Amino acid sequence: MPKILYFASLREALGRASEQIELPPGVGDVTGLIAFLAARGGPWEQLATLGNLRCAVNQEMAKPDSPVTGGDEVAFFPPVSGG
Amino acid sequence: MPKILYFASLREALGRASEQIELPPGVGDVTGLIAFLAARGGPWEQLATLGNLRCAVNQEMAKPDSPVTGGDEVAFFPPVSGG
Amino acid sequence: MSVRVQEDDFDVAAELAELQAGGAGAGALVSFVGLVRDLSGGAAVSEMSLEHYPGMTEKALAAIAGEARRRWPLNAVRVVHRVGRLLPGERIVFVGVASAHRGAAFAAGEFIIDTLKTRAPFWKREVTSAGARWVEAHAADDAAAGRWGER
Amino acid sequence: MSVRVQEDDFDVAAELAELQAGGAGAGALVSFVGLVRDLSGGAAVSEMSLEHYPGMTEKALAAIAGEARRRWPLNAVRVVHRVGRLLPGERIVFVGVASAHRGAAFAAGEFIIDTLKTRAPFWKREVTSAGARWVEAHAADDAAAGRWGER
Repeated sequence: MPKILYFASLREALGRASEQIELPPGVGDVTGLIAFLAARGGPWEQLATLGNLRCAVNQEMAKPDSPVTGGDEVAFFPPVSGG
Repeated sequence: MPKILYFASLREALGRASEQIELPPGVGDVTGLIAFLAARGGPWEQLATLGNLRCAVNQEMAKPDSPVTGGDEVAFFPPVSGG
Repeated sequence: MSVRVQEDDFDVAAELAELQAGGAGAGALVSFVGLVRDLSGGAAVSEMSLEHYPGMTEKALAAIAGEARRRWPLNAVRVVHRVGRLLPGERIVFVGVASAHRGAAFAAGEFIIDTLKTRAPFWKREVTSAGARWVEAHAADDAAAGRWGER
Repeated sequence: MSVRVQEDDFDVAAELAELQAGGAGAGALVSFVGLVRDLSGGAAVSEMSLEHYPGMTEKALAAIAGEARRRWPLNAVRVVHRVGRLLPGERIVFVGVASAHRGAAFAAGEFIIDTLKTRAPFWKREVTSAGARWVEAHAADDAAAGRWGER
């Protein structure tokens, strides 16, 4: 059951800061998880279409092919803008 | 009567922090003034031989051919080392 | 090496004193303080808020500070970043670096803030006369961070 | 723009506060503090003294600060340089720069201290375990100042 976090404008657009999901069979990386979440439709589709979506797995910046397993903490967010 | 100032290691070597001299006829620039002072002999000769001698005329960095006239303030010193 | 994330303002003098105390033998202290600007894209800013990713933020800041210490001979590094609501003129971030030599201190300080802007999970939301909006990442920040190359 | 030469120590927090107050609209404050190092060429330094050329020093510092303001868009510049007797760990010099953007603030701050090292009439005399000696100008300082080109 990976924990999924959403931040900033994405959190607002999805109306959710976090959720715990059951990882569906066949989903093993960031790309697969995005496809699974985008299939919810509506605002979730932007996860698949946003050109600048960022993802971290276990608090490290991740890439589309980074693996995702049951105990992971996965975060989606827009490009950072601190400092 | 230009006022001449000496700083740091040069001041110590010459045993003098400042002096007021009568500008001799024919001395009209930094090079001429250095030759005149070096002719005093002894420690004064180093003014002509120091490869890294610095000079300021009226508190602006000067060059060998910078003019020197009666009312000027001329300073000789080693390379600076502040900050 | 010290990195902190906090809502409260920080005391620049205290941070510099700690930096100096922790950087025995240092000859150069370079500090950067980022302030909330009162203008953004021509619109007056009345306030802003900073969201972050607790846990990852501290890890990212520590990784950036550690990378700076590997790249330059540093005696000490301190980073403090605020989150929450901030008003124009308020301090946002402090980066302090102590080194024996000033060239390393300037380079490391600039590296840390440039890299923080693209790698640490903070997001700014501004309230301006034109309404509230999330601040987009600046292409200039990507370019500034890109100057430092890959780790 | 403010430049000062003084025997007394300075208060970094007060200088930064003045810098921020004088740099309305600034988003970036960069400061450099130079400290007396406790080692010089491998010898322990017990104290040092800084001689200067009163009058020319202030002019040279003002000229350097003015040149920085012409080269970069700066909101404020402050330079404080101490003279007289100083002990290891004591502050020697403060350079503070405020700008809308951090790149300009870092560049201008480094330019000012690099240029000060070769153009402002200060001379250091160190007392070490090996005796007292006048510190020679560093080739590295000439190289650092040379990076900035002619004015």
